Amino acid sequence: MQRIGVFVCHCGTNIAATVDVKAVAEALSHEPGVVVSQDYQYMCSESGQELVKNAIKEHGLTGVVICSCSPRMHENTFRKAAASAGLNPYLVEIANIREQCSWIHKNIASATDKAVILGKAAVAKVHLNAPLTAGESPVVKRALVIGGGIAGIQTALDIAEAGFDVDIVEKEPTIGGKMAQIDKTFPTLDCAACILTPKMVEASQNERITIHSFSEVSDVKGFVGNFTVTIKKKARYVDETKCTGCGLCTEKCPMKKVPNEFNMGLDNRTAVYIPFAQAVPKVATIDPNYCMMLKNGKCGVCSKVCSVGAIDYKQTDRFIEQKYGAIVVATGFNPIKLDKYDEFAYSCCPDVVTSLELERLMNAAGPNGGTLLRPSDKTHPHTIVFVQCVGSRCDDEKGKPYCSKICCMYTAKHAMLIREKYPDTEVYVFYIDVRTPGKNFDEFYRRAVEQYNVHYIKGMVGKVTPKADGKIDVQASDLLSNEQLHINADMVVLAAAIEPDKTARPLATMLTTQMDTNDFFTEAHPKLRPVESATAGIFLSGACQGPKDIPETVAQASAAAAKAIGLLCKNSITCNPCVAHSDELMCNGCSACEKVCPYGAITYQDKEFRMPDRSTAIRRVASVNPAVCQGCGACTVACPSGAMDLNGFSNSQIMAEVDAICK
Amino acid sequence: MQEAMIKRAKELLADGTVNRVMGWKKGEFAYDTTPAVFETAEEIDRDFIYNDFTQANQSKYLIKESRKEGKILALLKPCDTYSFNQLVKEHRIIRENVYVIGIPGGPKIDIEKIKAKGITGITNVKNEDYTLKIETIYGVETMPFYEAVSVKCESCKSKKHVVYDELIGEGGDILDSNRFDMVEKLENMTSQERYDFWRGELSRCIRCNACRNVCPACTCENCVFDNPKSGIDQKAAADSFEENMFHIIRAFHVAGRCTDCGECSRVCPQNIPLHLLNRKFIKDINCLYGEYQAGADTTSKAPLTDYRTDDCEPSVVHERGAE
Amino acid sequence: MLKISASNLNALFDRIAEKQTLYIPVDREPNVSEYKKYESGMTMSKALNTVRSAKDFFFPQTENLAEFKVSGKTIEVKDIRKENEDFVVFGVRACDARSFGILDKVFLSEPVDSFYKNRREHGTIVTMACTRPAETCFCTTFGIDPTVPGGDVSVFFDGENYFFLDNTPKGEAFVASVSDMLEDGDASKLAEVQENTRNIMKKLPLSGLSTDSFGGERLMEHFNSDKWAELSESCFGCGTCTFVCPTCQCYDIRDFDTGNGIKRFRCWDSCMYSDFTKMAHGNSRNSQLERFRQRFMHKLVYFPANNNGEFGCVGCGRCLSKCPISMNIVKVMKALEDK
Amino acid sequence: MQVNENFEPVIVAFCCNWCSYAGADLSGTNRLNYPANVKIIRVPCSCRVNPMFILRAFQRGADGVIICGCHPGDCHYTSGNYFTRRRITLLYSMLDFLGIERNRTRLEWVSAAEGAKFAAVMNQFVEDVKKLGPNRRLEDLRCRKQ
Repeated sequence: MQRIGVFVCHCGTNIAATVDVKAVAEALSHEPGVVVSQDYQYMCSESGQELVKNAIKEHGLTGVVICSCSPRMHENTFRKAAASAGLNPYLVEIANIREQCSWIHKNIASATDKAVILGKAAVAKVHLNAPLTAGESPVVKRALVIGGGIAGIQTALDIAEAGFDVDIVEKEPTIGGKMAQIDKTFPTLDCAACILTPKMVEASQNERITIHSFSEVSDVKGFVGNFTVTIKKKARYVDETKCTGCGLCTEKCPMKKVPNEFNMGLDNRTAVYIPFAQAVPKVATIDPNYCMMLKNGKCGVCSKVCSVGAIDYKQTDRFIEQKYGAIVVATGFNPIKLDKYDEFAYSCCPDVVTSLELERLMNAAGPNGGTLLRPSDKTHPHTIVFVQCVGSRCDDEKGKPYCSKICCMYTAKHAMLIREKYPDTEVYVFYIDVRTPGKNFDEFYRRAVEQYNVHYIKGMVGKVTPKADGKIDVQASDLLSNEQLHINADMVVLAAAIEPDKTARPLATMLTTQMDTNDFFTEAHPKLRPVESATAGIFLSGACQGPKDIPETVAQASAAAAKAIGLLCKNSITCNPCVAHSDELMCNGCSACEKVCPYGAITYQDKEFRMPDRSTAIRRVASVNPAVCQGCGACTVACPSGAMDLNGFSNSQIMAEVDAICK
Repeated sequence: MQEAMIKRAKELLADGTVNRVMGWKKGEFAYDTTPAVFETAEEIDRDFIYNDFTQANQSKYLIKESRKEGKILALLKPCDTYSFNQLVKEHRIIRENVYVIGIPGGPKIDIEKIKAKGITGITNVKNEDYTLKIETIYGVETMPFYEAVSVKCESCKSKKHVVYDELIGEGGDILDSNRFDMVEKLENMTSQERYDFWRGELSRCIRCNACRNVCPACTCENCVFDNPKSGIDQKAAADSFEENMFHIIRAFHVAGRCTDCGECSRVCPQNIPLHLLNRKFIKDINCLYGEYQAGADTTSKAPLTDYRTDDCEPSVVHERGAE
Repeated sequence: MLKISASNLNALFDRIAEKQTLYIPVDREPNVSEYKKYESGMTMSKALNTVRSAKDFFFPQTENLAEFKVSGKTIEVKDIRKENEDFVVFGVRACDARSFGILDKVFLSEPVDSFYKNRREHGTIVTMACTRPAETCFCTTFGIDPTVPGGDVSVFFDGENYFFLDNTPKGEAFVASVSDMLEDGDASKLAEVQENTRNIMKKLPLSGLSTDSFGGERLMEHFNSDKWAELSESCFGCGTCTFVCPTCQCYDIRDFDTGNGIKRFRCWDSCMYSDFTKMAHGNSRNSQLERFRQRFMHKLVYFPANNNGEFGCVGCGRCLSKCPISMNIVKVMKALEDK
Repeated sequence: MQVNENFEPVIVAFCCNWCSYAGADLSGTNRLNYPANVKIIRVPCSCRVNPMFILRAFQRGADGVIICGCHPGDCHYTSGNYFTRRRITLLYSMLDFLGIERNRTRLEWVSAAEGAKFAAVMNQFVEDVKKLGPNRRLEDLRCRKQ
C-alpha cells in the first residue's frame, strides 16, 4: 500500500495569493494513498525541506508530491531532500502550481480547482513511480582522434597534455592534413609548414600520443566511456619500426612516374615514397599500384638498398582493437572535384588550376621550387584570373548549397602574394560577395585591393576558353558597371568549394552519429554544444563539422579536447536513470525503435527464451544501453507492441496523469 | 497452374531443397480452402489446391515456419510477396529458410459475393470463360465472374512479385490501381458524414480480432490490446469509444508497414471495410512524405521511422478544405 | 392453425411493437442479415440466417454487472440489476432456438445467472421454420428438425401465409395477444413444404455427418488424437468462430475504471485467445493446439459428458462460412472420426 | 454555431520538458494569462506522446488535446520532434477521417523563450474548443461525469 505525502507550498504569496493552498492540501488529503497533506510558507527553504524529510521518516512515505513552483526550479532540491531522508529521489513528483497556475490565473476558485487537479495528477503519477538508481558506467581513460590534420593534432596534443593517452588514426602515410599542403596562411602570411611541422613533431614525440598512420577505423562498438574500436593498419610494405626515413629507397626506386598526390598531381614521385620532407612518421610507404615488385615480382631495388631491412613485400593489412573512453572526429575536408565544371575548362586546360593546386605551385617545396610558372609551358603568367564560389552557394546539384567560408580570404592571400612577388602580373578576382568576417580579415582584403591593386570585379565568369596561342579567354560580366568582359589570361584559379572527406559518412554510420545532407557531422546543439555530437562520447573537431579556417579549426579542436578531457577525467559516468528499457518478452525484434534512436542506444541480440507454450525459441530482442540513452522516448512510440517504455515517464504514469486531469 | 505448382513442389521436396511446402488444402466445399503445410508428395497429391478461392495471404505463417528445422517452400501471390518482404525487413521471417516461388495472383473470388446474390446450397463453382456457373442443390445459377471478385482483388495494386527465388508463370507489373477512390470519396464528405459513416461501420465490430490476427503486419508477441500492462487492453468494445480506439490504434501501429494486402477486410465477419483505414494512412503518407510502398523492398526507411526537416506541419489537416 | 397472410406480416409487427420491443432479422446488405429493433416499415430478411447468432438477446457481448462509486478513499457498491422489459425475437431458426437450451444448461443451472435468467424470462422466441437450407447447414446431425423450429412460438410459411403454433405458455400468451389479427387457416400445404425441406436436408453435402464417434466416453482417445496438430496448424487464434457461434458461452469479467468509479462488466471471451483463462500463474493452455482442441473437445466431448449426451453444437454453419481460414467443426469431426 | 458560455472544456496539453514546458513556465513568470482549463502534462520530448495518450484523454473526458514541442531543428534530442510531426500529422488526419472535429487537436511548436506565444496558443485553442462544445464523438460514455 502506498503512503504518499503531499506538501503544498505558499511560495510566500506567489502561490497563496491566488490558490487557496489550505483547500488544496485538504482536497489532496482525500486522495487514495495520501497519508499526510500539509501546506507551508516556503517549502524549498531549509525548514520546508525539513518538514518533508521528517514526514518521510515519520510516516514511512513511499512517495512525495510537492505542489510548488516549476520542477525546472526545485525538482532537484526536493529529490535531494528525499534522498537524505532515505527515500529514493525518483519517488518525488512536482505539481507545478505557480508558473502554470497561480501566476497565470486571477480567479481564486478556478486557480484552486486547477491546483487540486494538478496535485491529483501528480499523486496519480507518484503511485506508479518506481525507485530508480542512476547507473554508473566506467570510463576507459584513452581517447581516439580520427584524422591527423591540424584539428586532430591539436586535439590529441591537448588531451595528451591533460595526461591521457590518445591515439591518432590517419588514413594517409603522414599526419599533417591539408595544412601541410598550404603555403602561407591568412591574414598574417606566415608559413604554414613553419607553424604546423613543429606540432607534428610534438605529437610524434609525445609519449601519450600514438600515431596510427596509413590506418583507418574499420569498426566501432560500445558507447560513451567504453568504445571498442578496430583499426585497420593498411599494409605499407615497410616496417615502421625499422625504417629510419633516410629516403635512400625513394632515390633508388626505378618507378618514378607516379603522380604525386601531395603536390596535387602536378609532379611525380616514386613508387616507394615519403609524402614530404617533414612527414610524420617519417617512414617510407610502398604504393602497391605502382611498385613493380608487388605487381609482378620483378625489381626489389628498395629492399636491396635498405640498410635496416625495413622493406617487407609480404606485409598485409593488420587489425588492432583498442578500447577508448572518448572519440574525436577530425576527418576534415577536401576541395570538390571540378570535372563537371566544363565552363571553366578545368579538365582540358592545365593552366586552369584550383586554389590548392596554386598553393603547391607557389610553395618552395612544390613542383617548381616556389616559382610560379604555368603548368603547361612553365612560363611566368602575367595575367591571372581568380574565380570565386566555384561550387559554393550553388543551387544546382553540381555544387554545394553552403558558403565554403575560407575561399575569399585565401584568394585575397594568393592575389596579394602574387602581386608582391611578381608585380608585373595583373590579378583579377571575380566574386559574388567578398566575405571577410574575422579578426584582421577585412583589413587584409582591403590591403589586397588598395595596396596591391588586385582587380576585384563583382561578377560571374561565364566561360573559360583555352586559345590556340596558349592564352586563356575568360568571358565574364561585371555586375557593377554592367558590362561584358573578356580577359586574356595566362592562368585561371578556381576557388573550389570544400566538402567533408568521403570517409566521413561510413564513419558516421559506425559511430551512430548524425550528419546533415551535406555530410557534415551534426553537432548536439548548434549554439550550446557545438563540438559534441548528439551521440554521447563522440566529439567533433575541425572542418568535419562545417567549413572552417585554421584558427577556428584549432579553437574547435581544443574545445573538443576539453570536452573529451572532461569525460576522461571521470572514473565513471553517472547515467540518467530516466531511460528507455525493453521488455524482452514482448519485443518483436522489428528494429523500429533502433531506427528512431538518435543515439544508437538500442542494439539487438538473439537470445534464447522459454516461450509460454514451454518450448524454447531464439528471439531477436532489443536492449537499451542505459549509458547511451538520453531518455527522449522516441522509441516508446515507434514500438507497436509496447515493449519499450521509459523510466520516469512510463505509459502507465502518463495515462494516470491524463486520467486524473480528465476526470 | 495447380498442376505446375504441384509438380515443382514435389521436385523441390524430392531434391531436398525444401522439406515442407506451404500451400492450400481442399475443404468441404468447392470454395473453402485452408492454408496448410505439406510434408510429402502424397499429401500434396491428395489435398493441394490452387484455384479462384485461394485468397489467404500465407506470409504470416512463415514467421513461425521459417524458424523451424529445414527450408520451406512458399508459394506467394504478388500481393503476398509484399507482406513477405515486409516481414523479412522486420526480422520476423528468416529469409534463408524459405524458398519462394512467385505464382500468379488473382483476381480471386469471394464466395460471400455469390451468396449475397441469394445463391445457396452451393455444391460447385466453375469459371467458364469469366462466367461463373454455380451448381447448387436448387439448380444451376450463373453470374459474371467480375461481380464475385473479392474486395481485395478489385483494386489490385501490383502484379509484380517483389521477392522470389523462382517464378511459375509470368511476372507482372505494378498496376495503376484505383484503390484510393473510396478514401477520397470519404475525404470529400463533411466531418459529420464521415463520422456517421464510420459509426455505422465500426459499430458492427464484434472484436473477434480476426482482422488483427490475420494481419501480416500485426505480429506482436503480445498485442497491446491483450496486454493488461498497456493500460488500453480490452476484450470487447464495451463502448463505442473502444470500437474506435481499437481500429485507430491498430491502423496506426501498422501505418507505414501495412502493404495493403486487404486481408483485414476479407476476414471481417461483419464486412467492415477496415482496409480503408489503412489506405487512408497509405494515401496520406504518399501525399505528404512521398510515395512509399511497404514491402516493396527490405532496405528503405519506413515513413514513420524517418523524417525530413522540411516535412509539412500537422496544420495541413486543419487547413484541408471545409470540415 | 392460426395464420396471417404474408402481406399482413408488417401490420402484425407494428402491433407487437406497440407493446414490447420486437427484434426481427433485416438485411444489412443483400442477403446479409442482422437482428434489428423493429421500426415501422422494416422488412424481414429472406436470408436463411443472421450473421451473428441470436444469443446476444440473452447473453450480450458486454454487460455491466455492478458499479463501485469511488470518492476519495471511500468505495460504495451499487447493484445495478433491474427487471428487464418484455421483448420478442421474431424469425429465429431452429438451430438458434436449440442453442438457448444449451445456454440454459450453463446459465440456469446452480448457481443461476440472474442476468441471463432475467432476460430469458422476459424474452419471447418466435421461430421460423426453414425452407431453403444452405450447404453449410448440418443441424440434423444434432437431431434438430429445421422444419419444426421450436421456441415459444413456431412459425411456418407455406409460400402465402405464416402459420403460428405455440409451444409454451409464454408462446400461448403471445399468440393470444395478437390473435385478433390472426385467422384460422388451412395448414394442409405445410406438411408438403416440410417434407420437401426434409428431403433437401438429406441431399445437403453435410447430411451424412454423424456424432456417433463423439460424446463423453471417448474423451481420452480424442484428447490424445494426433490429428489436432494438423487441424490447428493454420488457426490464427481469432475469436470469429466463438463470436458467431450460438452456443459459445465463455466470458470474462473485467473492471473498468471510469475515473469516477469502477464499472464491473462481463464480455464474451474466446477459448481461442491466448489470454483466455489467464491466471496469476499464467495460462492453462499455452499453445494454439491446446486452445483449438479445447473448443472442439468442449462442444463434442466435454459438454455431452456433462449434459446427458447433448452436444454443444447446433449445426448452424456460421463458423463454416466465417472462419478466415475455413477450419471448422465439420472438418474436425471428419478428421477425428476417420479412425 | 451556438456557443455555450457556461461550457468549460477540459484541455490536456502535453509539453516537452526542454522547450514548451519552459515556455509555459515563462508565460507564468511574465504573468501572461490563459484559461485554467488547460492542464499541462510534462513529457521529456514531444516524441514521447503516444497516440494512445491522446485517445485516452478524449476517452476520459478531454474536449481538446494539444501537443507542444521544440521548434523543428531545435529538439533537445535533435530529431524527436521530427518524428512527432509525422506521427501526429497522420494521427490527426485519421481522426479527421473518422469524423472527429479537427479543432479538438493541435500541435504547436513553442520554444522556451516564447512565453507569450504559449499563452496566445492556449487562449486560441480554448476558444476554438469552446466553439465546438463538448466532445461527443470520441468520448467514452462510461466516463461521462454524472
